[in-house]
Amino acid sequence: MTHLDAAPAETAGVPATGRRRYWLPVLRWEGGAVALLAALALQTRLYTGQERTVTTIAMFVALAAAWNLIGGYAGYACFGQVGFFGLGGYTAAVLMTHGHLSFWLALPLAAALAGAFAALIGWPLLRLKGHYFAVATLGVSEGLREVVINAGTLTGGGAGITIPTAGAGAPTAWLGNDGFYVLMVLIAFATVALVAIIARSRTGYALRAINQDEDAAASMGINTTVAKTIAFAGSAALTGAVGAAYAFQQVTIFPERLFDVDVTVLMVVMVVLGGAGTVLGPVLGAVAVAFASEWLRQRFTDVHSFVLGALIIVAVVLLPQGVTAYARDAVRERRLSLLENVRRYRL
Amino acid sequence: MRTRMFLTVGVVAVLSAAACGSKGEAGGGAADNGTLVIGASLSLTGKLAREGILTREGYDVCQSVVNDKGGVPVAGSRRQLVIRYQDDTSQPDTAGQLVDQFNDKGVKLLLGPYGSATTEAAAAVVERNGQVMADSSGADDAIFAKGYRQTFAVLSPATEYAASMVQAIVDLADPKVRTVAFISADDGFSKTVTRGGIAKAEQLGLTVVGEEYVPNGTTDVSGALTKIKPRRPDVIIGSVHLAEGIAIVKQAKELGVAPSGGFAETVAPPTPDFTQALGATAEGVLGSTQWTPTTAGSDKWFGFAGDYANTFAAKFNGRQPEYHGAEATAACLALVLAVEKAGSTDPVKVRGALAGLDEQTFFGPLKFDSSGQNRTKAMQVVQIQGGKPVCVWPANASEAALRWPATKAAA
Amino acid sequence: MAGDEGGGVNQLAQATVYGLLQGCLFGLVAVGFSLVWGVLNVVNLAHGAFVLGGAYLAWELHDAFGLDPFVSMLPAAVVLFGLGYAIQRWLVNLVVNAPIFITLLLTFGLQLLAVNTLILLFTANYRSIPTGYTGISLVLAGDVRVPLGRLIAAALAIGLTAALVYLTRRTRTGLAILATGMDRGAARLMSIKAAHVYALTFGLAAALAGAAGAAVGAVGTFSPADAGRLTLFSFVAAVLGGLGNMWGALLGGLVLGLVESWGGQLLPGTLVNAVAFAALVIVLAIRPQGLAGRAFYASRLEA
Amino acid sequence: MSEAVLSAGKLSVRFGGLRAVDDVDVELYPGKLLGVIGPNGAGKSTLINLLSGHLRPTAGRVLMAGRDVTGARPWRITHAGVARTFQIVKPFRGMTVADNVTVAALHGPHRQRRPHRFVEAVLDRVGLAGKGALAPSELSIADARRLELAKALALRPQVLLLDEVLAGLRPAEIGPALRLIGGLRDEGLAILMVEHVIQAITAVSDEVLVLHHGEVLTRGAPGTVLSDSRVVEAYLGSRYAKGGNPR
Repeated sequence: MTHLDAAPAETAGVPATGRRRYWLPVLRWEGGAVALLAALALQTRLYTGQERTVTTIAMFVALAAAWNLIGGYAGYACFGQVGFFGLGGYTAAVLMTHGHLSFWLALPLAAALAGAFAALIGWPLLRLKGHYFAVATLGVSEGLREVVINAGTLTGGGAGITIPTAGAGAPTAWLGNDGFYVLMVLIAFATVALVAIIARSRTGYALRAINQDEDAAASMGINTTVAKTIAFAGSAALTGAVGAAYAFQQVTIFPERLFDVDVTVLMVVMVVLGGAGTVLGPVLGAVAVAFASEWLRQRFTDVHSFVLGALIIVAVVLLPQGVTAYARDAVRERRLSLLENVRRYRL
Repeated sequence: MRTRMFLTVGVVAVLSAAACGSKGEAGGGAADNGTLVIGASLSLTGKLAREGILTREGYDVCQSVVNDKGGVPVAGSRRQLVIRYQDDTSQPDTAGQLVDQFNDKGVKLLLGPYGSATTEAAAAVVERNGQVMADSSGADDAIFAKGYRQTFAVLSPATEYAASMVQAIVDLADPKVRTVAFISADDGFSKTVTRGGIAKAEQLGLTVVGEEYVPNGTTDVSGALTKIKPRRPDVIIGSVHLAEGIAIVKQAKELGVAPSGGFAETVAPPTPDFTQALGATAEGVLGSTQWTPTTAGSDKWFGFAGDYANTFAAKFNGRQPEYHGAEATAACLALVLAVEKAGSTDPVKVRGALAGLDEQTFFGPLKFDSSGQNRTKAMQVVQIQGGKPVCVWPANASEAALRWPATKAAA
Repeated sequence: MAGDEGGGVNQLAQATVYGLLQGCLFGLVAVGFSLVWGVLNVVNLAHGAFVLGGAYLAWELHDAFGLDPFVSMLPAAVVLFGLGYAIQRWLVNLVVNAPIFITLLLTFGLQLLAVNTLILLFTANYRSIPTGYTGISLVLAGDVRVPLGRLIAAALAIGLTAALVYLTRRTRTGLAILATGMDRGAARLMSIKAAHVYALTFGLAAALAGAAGAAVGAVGTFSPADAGRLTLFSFVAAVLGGLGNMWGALLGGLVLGLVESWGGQLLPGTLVNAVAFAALVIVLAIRPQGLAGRAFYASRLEA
Repeated sequence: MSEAVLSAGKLSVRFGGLRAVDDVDVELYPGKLLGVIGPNGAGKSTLINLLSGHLRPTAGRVLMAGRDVTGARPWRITHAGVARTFQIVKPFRGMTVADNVTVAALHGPHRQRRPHRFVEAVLDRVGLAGKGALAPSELSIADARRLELAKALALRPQVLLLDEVLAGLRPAEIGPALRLIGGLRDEGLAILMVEHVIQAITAVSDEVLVLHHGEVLTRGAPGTVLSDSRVVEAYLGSRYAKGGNPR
């Protein structure tokens, strides 16, 4: 009996189902609204080049948040996420160029197609686990790139496709750097908010349960197939929407970039370093990593990739659980030592 | 509650820091302190790093030669040339972003990145910002079909790359060549090159017996070669980059694919890597190039092409320049000449001067048509002879006679 | 017309021969990757960079001492073994128990470091080691060529794989590696020192990568930019063959080589990669344990 | 006797050549507890996996409340009213204790609109009151078993399959646990309880089924079964078979 009573003194006073969600760093809607306003207000203070940099950061916030849904919450390491980015981008580009569709129609269609495609391939692939799922999705995204390269009449192949953005042939006039700034910031916030809503919903509980133990999750009455497919398709659709916006911003897009595996890797780096399976983690991760790589590129023109590699290694070793979780534990258990952190996963 | 506030404040603070961080730098770039600042976004890392670094060497030569000779004359004063480099990591979107960043800092005159995709992305942004860009390596005609007015390419267009070799072979080869086969990489530039080459071949009465495409950057072209082998072309023309170019020659030997005339490849043979990697197998292969040390023409900064080669070699431990370096220097030279002619660094005036430029240089003639391409300059054709590329075409630049059949030249 | 038909058959025969030879090379590149994945459950994204390390070492040895690249396989393997051992012992072991993203990220960071180090040391130029027998081919019936260099490489690939299988099945160290791969806890009870065995495994895989690199340098072209492509090949071959199964990796390489080679004959050349990826995804969806029968560590498949 | 809520007939499963469960019949009745015992490797956990849908039987049928659920996916069987625990506890580690139970409350057959109250009540019932905000890793072994039980109860099942819920408990902790399980049975739950500790299970069982090498060795009232010499032999080997009852 004594054992039962020996709950840590620190937590003894917490009510049974108290509102403290120890797994979820808190971000209330007010906070989000303030941040959104700040981001929009920031625009007035930026030069064009800086504006584009922040636009890119917003894009990565959205991408990281979207990946977090399947990778962070459901725990399925999708290494082909850039395939949905490319699929969304090319769908929008093809619809606007050949179908003369307005961007505002092409964007949701691109998202829907990416989501539907993910649901389709998810049916066989979501039965795979761990590295196998990672490799299979990687294969899908590489295959998609090859298809785009070979479907030259539709996609322009390796020469890229240029969306008409000016004159009579343009279905929607180019939004300008200011326009794309606002668009990307809004998409980023919408993505983070959507993922936050899903995370707190019934499906969110299902995904976190699946992440920890799929057998036990199924015993809780969770239809794991449906839950995983929702996460995969949702994540893909959000990523596809970002891809569509990116394609329009770039005007001319090339398969190499739209299906660049480095973009997936960046998403993973951002989510993992920020904190997988948390709302705020991917946001912090994306901002930090995007800033770091931008800064490194400007300061260390020749060796920035080298330095980035070293930083990733150091970060992974010292903060394997992500910044958010580290901060949470540091506050909760008053443990700040990074060395203790290293001990967590070592042999 | 406190955590929430902390996080919110954190986000705002980070974003504000973004705003203020580089604010101080903005606008200071092109100040009238006796310098002429030119921006260059280049592929210093990523898959185009090799060519990007070669391009930077050409820009560096231009900067040091111009400054050694006192700098750029601008309306009575002399300005030191300062080239600011940024790495676009071989990504088109980054290249575009960097052009915008240069614009923030008041840098209106730019040198082009390496490669057609990055150049295309940069050109679109240059156009929006009213900057002026001298393009050193983006040869794809697609870039210039968009009606851009602010981008000028010093080099011959992509359609000429293979076409020049077809012309040279028809002009010089004896016995005459009747059939050709093309092996092309599948990127936009290479496909444009192939299209130009096929059009030229058909115009000159040759039969095209094969047209195979391989993935960009592959080191295995055995499939294409095996398909072409039974059609027995007299010449195999590769519209390729270095990796595929080496693979074609190497694997053709392995597979016993021996065209009666020989091999001709764009881009790859003039680079030292080509002969280094292939050894004796490289002997006799034709290549097309934008420039050789025998190119006709001279200018007051660099002299003749041979002088340029010496200057370059002196700066880089005796290493001879490739055409990448020369075309980069030529792009820089075009800007220098235009600034001098305009008597101003104002982008509108420099643009006007570039459009009207008509100069002989170590790189050949610099004269742009209305789309911004340099069509007055001819491509040159080289052949690997004795382990070195020597110019064999056109006549006014050739150093040696074409050895034909080229496959026999190896023996 | 009859000649044409014969040409078609010869063409296919040539594609088969070349595909098999190429496949052996893929297999050699992949076998170390498969070993690390199977035993340590680590997907080593830096594997391609290790292969290139071997290629550059062989290039330097040829340049300085005129050493044949196939001979250089040995010194390349030794150097890479030391490097691999050190990396696993003092770096990867720190996070080896973490979720898979973590180890993936770590090896991705390693890959960035390694590739950029190669660029700094050797420049981004394309290289190939010129050997006397490059271009010499045995000629079979119907003018089907068997390139000598690739034949040697294929023979060595089979030999090295056999040696590796012998090592893991018949020697104490090898059995310790297999045991650790199957059940770390149990291995510890048998007083196998996991940290050391892990490092040995990673070192062994790096050594194989180094040897494969020397062979790649002897028959093909390489530059630092190829690291990603080589890793991807290893991925595909390892999965096709079945995780941690060493003969399987070779088999996976052969399948990949044949698929690419035949695909190149029957389809437009640019679709070759698409076919390879389609094969990968289909095999994963239908037979995730690989083509070579039961995966060695099947339990990892479905937890 | 009332009708069986869950009945399985001639259940068999093979792994390669091994018959892990061979021709086993199980019937569970509301308010009754069936104890399943047997030595290691007898097929006890496999039997639970077959009933819960985590394994697909090679032969035989499972009927739940008259509906055929043979080979159905685990979540379907859960929705048919069957809940289970795992021998090796499987808490959702990234979540609090309360959230662990909330998963069941949200996804079980009786979806809770206001899970907070409900979860609190369930935690209270199993003796985890006040520990809702803890992480599963902070729980003692006994509490971890309680959490496992709470997750199953939050599904409000008709049938409860318990896989060695007493394992790892200290003698002092076993008594309260058995009282809790007995209470659940008395409320009308049909329970199947796999246990290694014989003396514990006889106290609460209405019927005992002994598995050996995947087959039913014997079944019946606890007292009769335990005096069966074959049972003793299976557990202790033939030497002890004549020595009388195990304690």
